[in-house]
Amino acid sequence: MVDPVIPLHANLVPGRYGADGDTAVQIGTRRISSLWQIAGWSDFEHAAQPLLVACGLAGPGQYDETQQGPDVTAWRIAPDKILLEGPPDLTDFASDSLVVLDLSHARTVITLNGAEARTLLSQVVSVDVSAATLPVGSFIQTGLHGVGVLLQARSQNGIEIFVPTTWAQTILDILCQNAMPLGYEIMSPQTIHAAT
Amino acid sequence: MKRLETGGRIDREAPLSVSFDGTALSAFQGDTLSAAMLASGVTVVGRSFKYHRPRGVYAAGVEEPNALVHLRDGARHEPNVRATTTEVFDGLTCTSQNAWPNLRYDIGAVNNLFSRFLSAGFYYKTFIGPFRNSTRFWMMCETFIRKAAGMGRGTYLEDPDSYEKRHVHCDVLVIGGGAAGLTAALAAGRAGARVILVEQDSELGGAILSDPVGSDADNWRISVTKELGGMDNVQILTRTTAVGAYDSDTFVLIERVSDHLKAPENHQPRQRFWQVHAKRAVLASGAIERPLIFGGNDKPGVMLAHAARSYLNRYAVLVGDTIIVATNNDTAYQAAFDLGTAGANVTLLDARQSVDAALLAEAKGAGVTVKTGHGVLAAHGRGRVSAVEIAPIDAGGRATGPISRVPCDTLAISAGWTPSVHLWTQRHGKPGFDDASALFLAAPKETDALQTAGSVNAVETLEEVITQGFAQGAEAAKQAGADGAAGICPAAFAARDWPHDPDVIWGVFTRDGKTKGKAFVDLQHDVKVSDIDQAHQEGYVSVEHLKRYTTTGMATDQGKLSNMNALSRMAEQRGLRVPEVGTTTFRPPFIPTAIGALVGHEHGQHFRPTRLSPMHQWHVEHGAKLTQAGAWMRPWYYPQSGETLTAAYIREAAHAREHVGIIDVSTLGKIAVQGPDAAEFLNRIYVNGWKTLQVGRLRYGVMLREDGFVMDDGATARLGENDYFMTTTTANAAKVLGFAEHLLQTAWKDLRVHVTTVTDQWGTIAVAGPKARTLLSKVSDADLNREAVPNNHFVTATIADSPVRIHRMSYSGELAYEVYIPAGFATRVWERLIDAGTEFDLSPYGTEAMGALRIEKGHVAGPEIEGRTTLKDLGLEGFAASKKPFVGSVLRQRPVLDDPTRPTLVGLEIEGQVGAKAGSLLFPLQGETQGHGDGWVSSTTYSPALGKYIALGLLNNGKQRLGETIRVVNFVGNETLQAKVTSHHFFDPEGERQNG
Amino acid sequence: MTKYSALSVFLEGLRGNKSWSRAWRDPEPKAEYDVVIVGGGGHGLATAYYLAKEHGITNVAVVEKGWLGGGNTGRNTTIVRSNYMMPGNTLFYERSMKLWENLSQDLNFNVMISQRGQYNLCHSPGQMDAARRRGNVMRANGIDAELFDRAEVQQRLPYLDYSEHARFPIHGAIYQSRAGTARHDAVAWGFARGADQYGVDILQQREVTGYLYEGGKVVGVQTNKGDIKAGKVALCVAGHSGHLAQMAGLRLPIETHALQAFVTEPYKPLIDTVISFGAAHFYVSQSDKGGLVLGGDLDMYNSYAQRGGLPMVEHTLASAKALIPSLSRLKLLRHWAGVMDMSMDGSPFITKTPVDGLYLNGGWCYGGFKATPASGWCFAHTIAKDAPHEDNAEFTLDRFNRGYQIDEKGVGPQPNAH
Amino acid sequence: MIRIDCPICGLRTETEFTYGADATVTRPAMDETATQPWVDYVFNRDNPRGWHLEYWHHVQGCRQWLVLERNTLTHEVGSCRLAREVDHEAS
Repeated sequence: MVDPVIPLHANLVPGRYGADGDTAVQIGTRRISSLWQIAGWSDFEHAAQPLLVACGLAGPGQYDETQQGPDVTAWRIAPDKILLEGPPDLTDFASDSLVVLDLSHARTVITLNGAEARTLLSQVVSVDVSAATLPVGSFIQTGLHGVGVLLQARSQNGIEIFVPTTWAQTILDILCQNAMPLGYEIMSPQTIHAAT
Repeated sequence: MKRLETGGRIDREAPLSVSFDGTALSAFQGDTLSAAMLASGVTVVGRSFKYHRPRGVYAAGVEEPNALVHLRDGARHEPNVRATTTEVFDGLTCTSQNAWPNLRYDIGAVNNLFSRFLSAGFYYKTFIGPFRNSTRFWMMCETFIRKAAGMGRGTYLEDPDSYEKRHVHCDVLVIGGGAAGLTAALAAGRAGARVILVEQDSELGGAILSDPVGSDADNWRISVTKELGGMDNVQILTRTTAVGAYDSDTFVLIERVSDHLKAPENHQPRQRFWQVHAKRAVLASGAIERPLIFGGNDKPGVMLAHAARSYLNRYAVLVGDTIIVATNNDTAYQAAFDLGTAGANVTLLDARQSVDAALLAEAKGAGVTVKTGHGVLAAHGRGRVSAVEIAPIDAGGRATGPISRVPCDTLAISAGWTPSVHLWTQRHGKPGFDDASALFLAAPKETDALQTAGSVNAVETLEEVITQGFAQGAEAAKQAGADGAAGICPAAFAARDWPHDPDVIWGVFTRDGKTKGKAFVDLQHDVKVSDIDQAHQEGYVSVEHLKRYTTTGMATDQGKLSNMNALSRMAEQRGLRVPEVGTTTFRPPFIPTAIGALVGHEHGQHFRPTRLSPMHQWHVEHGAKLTQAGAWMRPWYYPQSGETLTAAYIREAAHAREHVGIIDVSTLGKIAVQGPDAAEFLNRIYVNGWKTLQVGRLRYGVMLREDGFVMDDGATARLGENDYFMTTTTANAAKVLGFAEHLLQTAWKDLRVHVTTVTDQWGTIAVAGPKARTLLSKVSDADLNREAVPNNHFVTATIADSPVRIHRMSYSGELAYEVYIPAGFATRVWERLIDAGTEFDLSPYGTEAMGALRIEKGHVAGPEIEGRTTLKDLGLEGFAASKKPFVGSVLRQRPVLDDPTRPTLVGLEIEGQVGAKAGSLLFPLQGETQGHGDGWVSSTTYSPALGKYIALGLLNNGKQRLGETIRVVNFVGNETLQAKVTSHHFFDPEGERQNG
Repeated sequence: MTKYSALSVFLEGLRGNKSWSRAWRDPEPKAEYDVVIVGGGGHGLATAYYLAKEHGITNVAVVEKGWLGGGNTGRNTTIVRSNYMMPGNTLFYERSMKLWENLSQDLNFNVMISQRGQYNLCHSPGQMDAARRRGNVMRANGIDAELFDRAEVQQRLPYLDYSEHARFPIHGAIYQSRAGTARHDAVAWGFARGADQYGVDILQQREVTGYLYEGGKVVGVQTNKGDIKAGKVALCVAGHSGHLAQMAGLRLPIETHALQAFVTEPYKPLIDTVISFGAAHFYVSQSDKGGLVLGGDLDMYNSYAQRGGLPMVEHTLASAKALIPSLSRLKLLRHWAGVMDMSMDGSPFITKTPVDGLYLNGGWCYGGFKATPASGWCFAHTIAKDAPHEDNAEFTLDRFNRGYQIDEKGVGPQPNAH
Repeated sequence: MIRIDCPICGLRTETEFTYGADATVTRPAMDETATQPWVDYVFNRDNPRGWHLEYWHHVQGCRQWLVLERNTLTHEVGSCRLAREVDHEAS
């Protein structure tokens, strides 16, 4: 298998932009190894359990809390839907009670890091992204520039934004525009790969 | 008018270069523009709206009606800027407005001479003109009226500055940084709440900033501000105005980040829009002083008493030497005392017959002469007030005794205070009326999340302002869940009380109840007391009628000064009390707000988000001309050097028919339909049947709206037992998904089906042309022979190391395939096809050529599925199953939808060498071309395959008219063509090519 | 009653404007009228005026719960035009336009019809085609329309965004030169004064709370200040049609939504026409006072609150700046909302109802102001003759049963999308 | 800015949702063949002035259709439930 092309690579020109002073936020991207959605119906939790266990997860999880397994990260995105990053092909788990869907190419991750990462985010989303409401290890699905995205707090100053791939460029552009008064750096994709 | 040697909050070490109409002003850091004007002896600062009367600075805050100027120049030029809230900066230039040729000699002032003919509503009664059925006369007059109207001059230059939005969430929002707001924030902050304190001035303090530096009040302000500044949980926003209170817990604040500078620096925005969601809010917005009404009350040199005090104590500007203070209440005494102490010769006229003896004694001490039971009947002076007529008055404000003329250069007036309840009424509607104070006040319920504190409640003493602010702040914090201790409220300082007196006068009149000379209720709009009287006389008695007929309260200050006085006059005329007259509604924004600030970054290319195919970069790099398709940008055509759109699409379309072409169709909506009941779901949502579709096959389907009109079409493939892959048109993808989710979650809860968008997961390339199979066979490992993959089948394969799915289906009518590729591999596969295609003469094509190909083939698209067409109209009724119900199956049979004479889809072969234009109307060969015609042209193209211009159209009773020659009329293009009606299947009607 | 003219203004001015008479009376209600019109907005007053003028029916009362012209008549963006494409609409709106063109003279009240023209901008080839179809229908019905390409639009409206940054580039526009604006309040006042002169009683501050029946037929109204008998009861209460119909047991194909309007501070002339954006629901004109009047989209959810939601404020102003970048530094003075009868196909009702004696004029969506004269004219005809005029023949309630949806936008039965 | 307490996602601004209109109407059964019930469902509305039950779709969140109690006169919001958990006959 070859490496997929992240649509932002051509336009992520590494460098320092915007206001002088400390670099308030670093903007970059990272690869998604795999992304699957599993969904079911009224017996979803029961039907999903074997798959979740196989992924090293305890259960379906909460609507606002990222579940971290050894290799798999999971987000409960709806009562009967879970999004999983990192699992192998899940096709064999499909049944009349559980459907699985490969979305590995359907999302692109934009990363924000730095002291003002949350400030930048507050300029583009209406939800409360302060550390009290979006603590490390939590996630939120919300709208960003009219596009539905999933945000997760990886650290106090580190946020990941899962953007539907065809919207990724427009979201990146609006983030950069908003970051001008803060001063920001575009990270080279290589650097990011090395770091993750 | 002069600048004092000492005092004030200005920095005398920092003189600034500031000019007004080309004349340099004396200005220091800390001045407002109006302070600099007054300090420099500028008497006339602008001209009024209607009569172009000269006007001077009237106030010291947001309520200013007169001192509006053009600020800055070039692309940063801004009209109607209030000098009273503009902080000066080095290099500030401003000019006067609404005056021509200049402020001193304004031609428009001729209106003043004719004012008796320009009274309220005069324009409704004249300019009607002599011509019946014509608006020409009025429009000629209107041209002149429009030029005379308006205030400042705008520019057509693009704003070079940026604006930013932020969304914040807090426990307690405190609006107003005066005494009540400071203690509210303090209490809430100490309790541990997340607090935002917003103040429109550059500093906290509110009215305290108009107290002398070093006074008890000032020291109190400094100490409270310092404690607040030390709290991490309290965010203080100065130069920030709360302009709107919207639904739920939402407030809008506008922060003027860079307006106090010549231009924004270091990439900072000019202004910042804060969308605040506050669990509780405390409105501590204070009150605005109200003017007294009398003849000539608009003359330069007349100003609000508190403004005069503010200019003195904050900016060290003494506004006059001989000052008359005219009031009906206690609060103006402090202004009189301070002005007297500063060296002015001050006489105070108090409309009340008796005044507290202690106050009189204090006045004596300050050297202020007080005349009780007296008022100003009229102000006189050319350019500036030079004398006033004063008279003893009764409790109704009518002159009762001899009139005397007293010289003066300044008249400082006060008729009491009007609480700024604007934000409360924005959210909750009309205010209540408080009989004790005779004022409109907020009427919060116990449960309201928007509380009020301080002068906005017409609180009478400073002690109470402070304790109320503190208590409301503590309560707000508690209600928001902060349980810390607020501690003890800071002790109050000495200040003048605001005792309520519901019987105060609002104006001074002659013995028979008239004003002496022009007495203005609304200064900017030149609405006089006599205009209100006239409107009443003509029957415009409701508050809304009167406002609209006279335009009172509709100027840039939105009635902040004029409303109460206008209501008082109306109440008198109608013999009612003010609350029975009612009040108009305050609307957002609290102050005029730059459009740019409300927009933020969402303009230009960011007006809407843009959606891009995973192969977008390739198209850009290879010179494609792009076009909009909803949110998407798509390749429209790929011009070769110097090629026009027309030449390019004809070449591209012809090429596909002869050789092979590829087009990026990633924009197609793609929806995974999964679950054991997926086939049943498809059976219900599509008009055709799905129970028999086998894995490995795909099928074209049509869906209707609930009302039976066609909504969308597309192919759906069965990938597995419980797995279907639906495609929709580009335009309808989101609509179809939302509709499907709605049905599944509300009406069809019993169906075990999930629908998920996979548009972003898959890039899609259509490969069309006689050599399509050869090309795909070369690049993939799939067996694509006719037998292995007949039409409407698909296979999985690998191209350029990428897994793909190859659907055999044709939109162009050619032998064609759609290749579905995981998005991250799409460009790689596209490039592989381009490379491998060289030997087959492959060429990419854009949406215009795609349109030509589908029209030749007679496929319907957006122009035909336009929301008003039925299955029958589009020749698709054959798809509808007769034995099963589906969405729209009942309502599509309503009589009008089922009428056999409706326009139906036909082909049109255009005669001659000019194409028809889509949107042309169809008419029979003979007869008038009137009415709605026999139908219309929906899509047109030149057909390279047929060598002629063709079109699709919807023609009344079209199926019965094949072979008829009709007229195609494009009225707006002055063009009439003839066309032969044909089947819409122009090209390869038997489908030999696509099935080959 | 003083006849209005330049002379009367001059003479009254000389007398100090002391003897202007009332524009309309404030009468005591009679016990019974031939027709009681519920709703004293533009449509109700126009109906009363034309009942008297065209049909000689003068024993008419207009019952208004607040003050005449206080609803949508006084809250709209004042645009008049007749660029409708669908059969059933086209000629109706053109009748309105023709009535507008003579309205000031007819009423002896300057309603300030300013035929400043209106541009509907197009931002794609498909929109140009749709505009051409609309323009051709207009022309074939004797209504003026012109189609301009990008260069022509740029020459006429040089201040729009023609830069490469424009998210939705301008491809052209369809233009109606006879379209324009009118002074909204004056329309209500002019019709009120005109109706009053014919003897119509305008009863303000009187709210209808129910109907009087005789054998299933409506024979009057109950109000908060007493009953009034009537031969016929006619509803002209757009925004509240659902509410008043419900009192008579009718469910209507209507949802009530809030539509926002905006005005800037007054400026010297900047925009001398009416411009509608094609990439979002937004339009702009400049009033005689100099304020830019901006109109936007619905707030999307049912609302009877006469105030607007923040998202549509932001959305509308974003459209303003996207279309005319130089508006950025100009200032919004005030924004408000009106409540609209949003019908299921975007078109109105002027019709008898299933309830005998009850007539309905409503469902105006946000096209009500421009329709005011023709709405009154046709409704008067319908009431007087007990049958519709051919211009309002399709504005019936049963058209949804028949399938005759008059859907100018082609969006289907989704009121907030029209 | 109306704020809606999504049972899955928590308190959110209205911009994350699309409006789905009247939630009191019941879609006729698929096998209903009479026209009037469909006309009533598709076109006719109660349109109350005051409290109303409405569908809202959390399109930028969990994509659940919700049934929200909302006052059309004041824009106050009341309960908010998943549409799939609302028993239609009971509501």
